[in-house]
Amino acid sequence: MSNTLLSIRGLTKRFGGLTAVDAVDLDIAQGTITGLIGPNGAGKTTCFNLITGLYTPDEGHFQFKGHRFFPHNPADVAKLGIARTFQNIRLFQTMTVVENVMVGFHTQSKAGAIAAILRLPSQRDEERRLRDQSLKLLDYVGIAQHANYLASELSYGHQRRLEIARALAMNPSLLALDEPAAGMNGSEKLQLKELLLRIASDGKTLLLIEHDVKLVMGICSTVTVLDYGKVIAQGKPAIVQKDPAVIEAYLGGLHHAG
Amino acid sequence: MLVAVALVALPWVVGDLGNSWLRIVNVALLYVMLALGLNIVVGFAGLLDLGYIAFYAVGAYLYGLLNSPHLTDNFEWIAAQFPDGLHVSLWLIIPLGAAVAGLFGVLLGAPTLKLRGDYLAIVTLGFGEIIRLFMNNLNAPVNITNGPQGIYMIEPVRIGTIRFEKTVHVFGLDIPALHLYYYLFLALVLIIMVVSLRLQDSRLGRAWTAIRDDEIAAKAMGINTRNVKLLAFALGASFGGVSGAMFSAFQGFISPESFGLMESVIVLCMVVLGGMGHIPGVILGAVLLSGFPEMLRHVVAPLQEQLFGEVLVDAEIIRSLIYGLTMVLVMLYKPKGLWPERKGRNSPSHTEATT
Amino acid sequence: KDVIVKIGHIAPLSGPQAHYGKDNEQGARLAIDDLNAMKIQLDGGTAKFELVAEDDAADPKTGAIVAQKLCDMKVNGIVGHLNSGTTVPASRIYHDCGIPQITPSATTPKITKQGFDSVFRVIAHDGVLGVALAKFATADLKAKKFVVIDDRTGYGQPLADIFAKQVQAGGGQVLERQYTNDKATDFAAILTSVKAKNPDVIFYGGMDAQAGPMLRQMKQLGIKAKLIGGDGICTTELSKLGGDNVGDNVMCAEGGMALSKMPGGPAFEKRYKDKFKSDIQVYAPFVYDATMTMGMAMKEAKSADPKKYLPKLKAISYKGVIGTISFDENGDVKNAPVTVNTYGAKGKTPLTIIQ
Amino acid sequence: MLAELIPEGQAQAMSPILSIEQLTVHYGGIQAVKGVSFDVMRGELVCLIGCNGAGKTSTLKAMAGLLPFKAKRAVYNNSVDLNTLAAHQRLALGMALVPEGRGVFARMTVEENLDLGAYCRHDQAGIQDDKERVFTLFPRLKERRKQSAGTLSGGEQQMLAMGRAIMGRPDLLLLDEPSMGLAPIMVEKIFDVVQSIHAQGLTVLLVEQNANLALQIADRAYVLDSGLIDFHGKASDLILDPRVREAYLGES
Amino acid sequence: MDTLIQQIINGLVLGSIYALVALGYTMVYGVLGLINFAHGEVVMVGAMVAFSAISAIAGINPGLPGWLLLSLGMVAAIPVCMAVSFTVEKVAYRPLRTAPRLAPLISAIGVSITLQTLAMIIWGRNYLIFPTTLSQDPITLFTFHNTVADAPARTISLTPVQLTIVVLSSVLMMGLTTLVNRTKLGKAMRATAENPAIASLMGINPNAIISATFMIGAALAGVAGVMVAANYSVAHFYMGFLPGLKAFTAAVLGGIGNIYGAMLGGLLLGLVESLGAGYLGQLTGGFLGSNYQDIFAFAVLILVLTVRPSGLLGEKVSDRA
Ligand SMILES: Nc1ncnc2c1ncn2[C@@H]1O[C@H](COP(=O)(O)OP(=O)(O)OP(=O)(O)O)[C@@H](O)[C@H]1O
Ligand SMILES: Nc1ncnc2c1ncn2[C@@H]1O[C@H](COP(=O)(O)OP(=O)(O)OP(=O)(O)O)[C@@H](O)[C@H]1O
Ligand SMILES: CC(C)C[C@H](N)C(=O)O
Ligand SMILES: [Mg+2]
Ligand SMILES: [Mg+2]
Repeated sequence: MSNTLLSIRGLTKRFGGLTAVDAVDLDIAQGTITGLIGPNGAGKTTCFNLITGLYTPDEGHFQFKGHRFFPHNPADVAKLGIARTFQNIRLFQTMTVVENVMVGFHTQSKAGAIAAILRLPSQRDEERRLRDQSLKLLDYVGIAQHANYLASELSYGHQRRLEIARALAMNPSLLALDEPAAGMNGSEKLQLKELLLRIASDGKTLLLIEHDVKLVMGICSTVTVLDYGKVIAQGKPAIVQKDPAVIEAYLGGLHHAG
Repeated sequence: MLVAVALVALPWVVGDLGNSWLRIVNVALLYVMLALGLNIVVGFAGLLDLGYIAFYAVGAYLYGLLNSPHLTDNFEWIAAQFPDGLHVSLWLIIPLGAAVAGLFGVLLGAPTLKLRGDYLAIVTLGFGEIIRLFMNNLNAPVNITNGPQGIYMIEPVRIGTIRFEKTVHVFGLDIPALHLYYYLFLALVLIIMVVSLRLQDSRLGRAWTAIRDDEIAAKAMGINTRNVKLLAFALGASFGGVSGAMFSAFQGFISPESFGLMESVIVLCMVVLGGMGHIPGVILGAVLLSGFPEMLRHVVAPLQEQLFGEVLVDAEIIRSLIYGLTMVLVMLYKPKGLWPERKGRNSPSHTEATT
Repeated sequence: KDVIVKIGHIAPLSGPQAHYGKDNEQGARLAIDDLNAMKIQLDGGTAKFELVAEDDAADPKTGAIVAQKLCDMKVNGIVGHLNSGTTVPASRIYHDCGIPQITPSATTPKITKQGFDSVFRVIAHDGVLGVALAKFATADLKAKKFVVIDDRTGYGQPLADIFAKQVQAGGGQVLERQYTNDKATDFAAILTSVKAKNPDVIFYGGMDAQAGPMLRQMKQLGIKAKLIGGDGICTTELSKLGGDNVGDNVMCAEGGMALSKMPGGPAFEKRYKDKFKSDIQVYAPFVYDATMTMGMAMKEAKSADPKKYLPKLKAISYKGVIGTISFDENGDVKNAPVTVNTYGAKGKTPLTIIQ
Repeated sequence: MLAELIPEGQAQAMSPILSIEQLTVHYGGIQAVKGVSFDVMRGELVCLIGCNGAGKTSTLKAMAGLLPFKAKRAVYNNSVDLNTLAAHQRLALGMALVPEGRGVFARMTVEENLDLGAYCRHDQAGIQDDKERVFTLFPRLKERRKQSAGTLSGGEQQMLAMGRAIMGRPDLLLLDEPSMGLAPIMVEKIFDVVQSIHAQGLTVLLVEQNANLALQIADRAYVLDSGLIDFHGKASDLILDPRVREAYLGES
Repeated sequence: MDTLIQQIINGLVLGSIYALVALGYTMVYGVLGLINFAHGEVVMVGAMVAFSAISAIAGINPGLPGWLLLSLGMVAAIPVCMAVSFTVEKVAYRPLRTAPRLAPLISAIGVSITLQTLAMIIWGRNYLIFPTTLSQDPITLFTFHNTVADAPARTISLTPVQLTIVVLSSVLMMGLTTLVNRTKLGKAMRATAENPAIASLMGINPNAIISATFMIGAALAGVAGVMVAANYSVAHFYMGFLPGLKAFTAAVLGGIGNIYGAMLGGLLLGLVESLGAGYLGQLTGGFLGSNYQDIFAFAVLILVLTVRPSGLLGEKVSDRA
């Protein structure tokens, strides 16, 4: 496929005796929303950690925008254009909301120590620009009114939104979200869904881990299902949803019915 | 503006009370430089450094060696090169002190990058001790540091033709050297303060805070944590180096005992007690902790004499006791320091908005 | 009419060396009592001596601040500081404000070689002591094989170096140098390695607080060598600190006459004990003499004005507890006798006197 | 008024196990809960729903003793004043909290975590039985019994947290968003478990974002908004209430 | 050969003391994440109290055997140490549970200065001569035959005090491991270590557990203090500083928070110091002497930590993201 943004082959990670991720192949097409689902402990978050360089893969090949790469180091991966959020929210707690987003712009900006010390005009312009853009992003995710709160003062759901804004600040080609809807109620999920669709329509490619089947099936163009580290199904949501193996391992009766 | 006038006038006011006060102020300014430097490492980047005084030592020895007869006395080839002795200009020594100490900062920082929290503390502590021990022992086989005896007859600061010695005639004024040191130190403190403030409120400063709050998330933001941490070590160390060089000149004598572990600990206390990461707080902490015991010195014994007609309990005991208890009490009542930063809902701007 | 004469005394009264400091201070207090009892007439009245006792915590920087404070107070003379490290920077300050200073216990040779005519010392410096001890060891003891240990302080290291150098010049052999520090109590490791060398004599450059435990551990390891050292270990305390291994196997030198040999010696010891309910640590007699010497110079000058009594001080000859005190052109005590002591049933006893 | 809300069958057990009036919780100067009143009857399953930041977690934490609070009245089991009770004294009195974000002991094994759940108990045999019960409820935990809890996946940790609470044999279980981060099959499972332990007589106060599911199994529900109770009623009524449907179930 | 063995013995004696003190650091660190800077001072308090107690008892009843005196000294010292530690925790650390990480550290430094000063007031500034209770005469374990005439006897020896140190600390360490691993208290300690709030949900009283931890650590430190004083025969208000620093180093070397780590780290540090002092000269051909002993020890520490960033036995904190 020519419009494949990220392609992964044979991704494997072992923890002691446990193979958390087992020869996973995954292709993410440019401009789509790809879902990664599976029962708890299937290895989804581990996949994220592998792609973003937090864990070192035991095996696996990666291609991003047509180039081979190996995710050694999270910072390099970030520079490459892959941003993520964390399942257990990891915000910069002592920074304000807007500052959190400004950190997200780290790779987008360049002022160094000297420029900062001398307050060069270029640095001041950059700062102003970053702040403006950050506020815009906060507005985009709907928490602009809390811009000057500390990140730790936000409620759970707002913290999730902030994480998304911070990741968006990195202007990533691929945005990987680990359970963004966790802890949100139905109507909040609807708002999130709109947000995600908007992000996608603004040209970002999304990789989404989410347990809310309605949400996943509603917005993803392809879905990969993991179980015990292995891919058990892959394809269009409508088809995956009917896969007996997926129902058995993941969906259970309730969602099957609804 | 008022502050500026006050700062300029200070030595003349204080000097009238006695030069010891001015000396205390000068020493306090040296500590402010140190504390601001450590604040970058501990306060901004959250790296607990218990060996910070090593950079102070490096700066001090650099100045001491380059401005005293020690090297020419011990190394003939140096004496041959510099028949009039070594006299390195202030304009050279300050950047040099900053640079060399900064280099040491990077050397020290490099192996600690992988370490977290308190492991970092002990490794830096170890490095600090190693530096001190080297200075204490490098008098043989070649006498580089003169070992425990330290370096004598270090020349005072010289700017152009002005030597900071006794009383100096400048602009038709008789200015005591202590006053000149005050202005020099004050200028350096102001520079360091401005540099700190600007760094804090910059891309780099945010990267430091990000690392302090959550290193993994910081990495995921594309921050090269290794470089950014090393930069913190280097910048923090360079302030320490400048302070050390000034100490050396001011004191005229340095020996390894001035650079022990407790000194690192005290500077850390200044940073935390004042309000870690908050520059005005850190300055307050440094001024208080360095000035406080000296203030007690002027107060405890006379007060006892006034109250009881005699000194009942040795002044120095009361002094240590108060010093120790103060640290505990300040932390108990102000766990974030005396003057912490206020951000978020509790920030001044927010409280203003609500009232 | 009373004329107040202020004598500054500075020593570490807090921190690990506080016990030496307090000992010194008490020595000075005795002298002040005696001077007051003498009702010296000067400056048109009866001198009332007052001791301004300060703590420098053995820290050079604090030492300088305290020195400045005493300058501001315009004290009439200084007895101190205790440590070489604090004495050096402080001496510059006293010199600048024209206050004569006598150190009772700072023994680094350099102190009196800074070219300050107001600095004096009543104790033999390390050069004198080290040389005398080396002579004694090679000539009197006929020892051949030496191990030299020092505590890496500004006191122990130069003393040990001078001793080692002199011993080698005298045909002795230094088998090994070993090192410890001034807070250590465990010497098993270095002594085990010393034991393997089987020396005749172990020289220790350091203080009694280390030499005592060291002696006990020598016995535990079955080391039969003699231990010799300088004034730092030459104390009555040593026999207690070192337990039953302190006997004629220990020899130590102190500048001046042995206390017990001096007319006023035993009486001084008794008075000290009675007044302060504690044993003399090390330098109290020296401090006593330093203070008395200063008082005598004032008496001769009939003035406590430094400018007036300084010449008298330079030319003084005063019979003190430790011997007759007069100063050479550097300010060092003139042909100070060195007494080598050993320990017997009655504690410290003089063995020989080296002129 | 309460009586009519409570299902017939439980009317006889109509003594409140938890009774709260005018609860307020502060974080520094910020008031997160602004005067909330509610009751939980013995044997009931009461559900607390509300938006992000409504104060649900703060309320539960206050109940469990993890946050200081003020209340006109805060009584547990008719007689125990919650104001005077330290957090660690509550489990022994039968009150257990499964906190938001699970709070498992990451450096301990699964089994040790379960043992700690039974810290207050002394009946070895009973503890062993309950452990088996937990393992039957969550076979995944049995598989991972020697693994340290920190390396469990999110869902596995949730199971562990629930299991650990069950080990304390509480009378009142406070559950803070137990379905968060769980796979659908797991959510189903957890709700089954909640329902079944409730059926066995355990009183449950459930905080849930998944209002749909929660209201299906709850007897009554309170709707919290910005630190205040908006309204409350029988779960079966609320699930049909248009206000709830729009605001919390995501239907417009 | 004799020298090597003797150096190893020296190292073990020193290491046993470090280990005892390091345990207190590690346990407190384990539950609170706090470097209890004042822990060294507890060692000093132990020595000082034993000094007073033994002097007093020996004054009243001079005939008592040494081992009994020493035991009585410990009986007096341990409760005082525990009380001091308990009070310090309650007053100076507990209110700072939720404070920023460094606040309790600064408070601890303040406590350390305060305790030293108090000791200086109570026991004076001078070195105190600790009464000889157990014999310090060496027991010769082994004599080597001399190859050279008139050379001194080549022996390996150990004094009863040293033997007691090694035996006592081994016993205490075994007791402690059992306590932490086998008892409910131990499990509660580990739970509190991880998350006091959650632990309280289990019915564990975190404050009680933390107090208990401090007191156990203090008891060990007290024993160490008494034994240090008995071994070196001196006590001084400043004597806690060095063992405190060394023990902290040892705790980190072994992996702070891990009690086996503290024991291993303590013993290892003792050995490194002893062998460093003894052999650094030989190893470097006389270039570096025992003055580089501490540099050597710190270098070993740094090296270990570069290879194993969480110390020898410290668990790798897994960064789950
Ligand atoms: N650092 C680690 N060490 C050991 N085991 C680990 C580690 N990280 C993850 N695991 C194990 O790998 C498996 C996969 O975990 P992972 O977090 O990827 O699951 P997940 O699919 O994200 O689940 P969930 O939906 O519950 O978040 C789990 O069984 C987990 O226990
Ligand atoms: N530690 C804290 N410091 C300051 N404010 C806090 C803190 N924790 C929560 N808050 C604030 O208290 C309010 C209530 O938060 P709480 O966590 O109780 O909400 P919640 O109903 O549980 O929300 P969610 O569904 O997102 O978990 C929010 O406005 C939140 O920002
Ligand atoms: C107390 C002693 C260590 C002082 C020493 N004689 C010195 O010159 O410093
Ligand atoms: Mg996951
Ligand atoms: Mg919540």
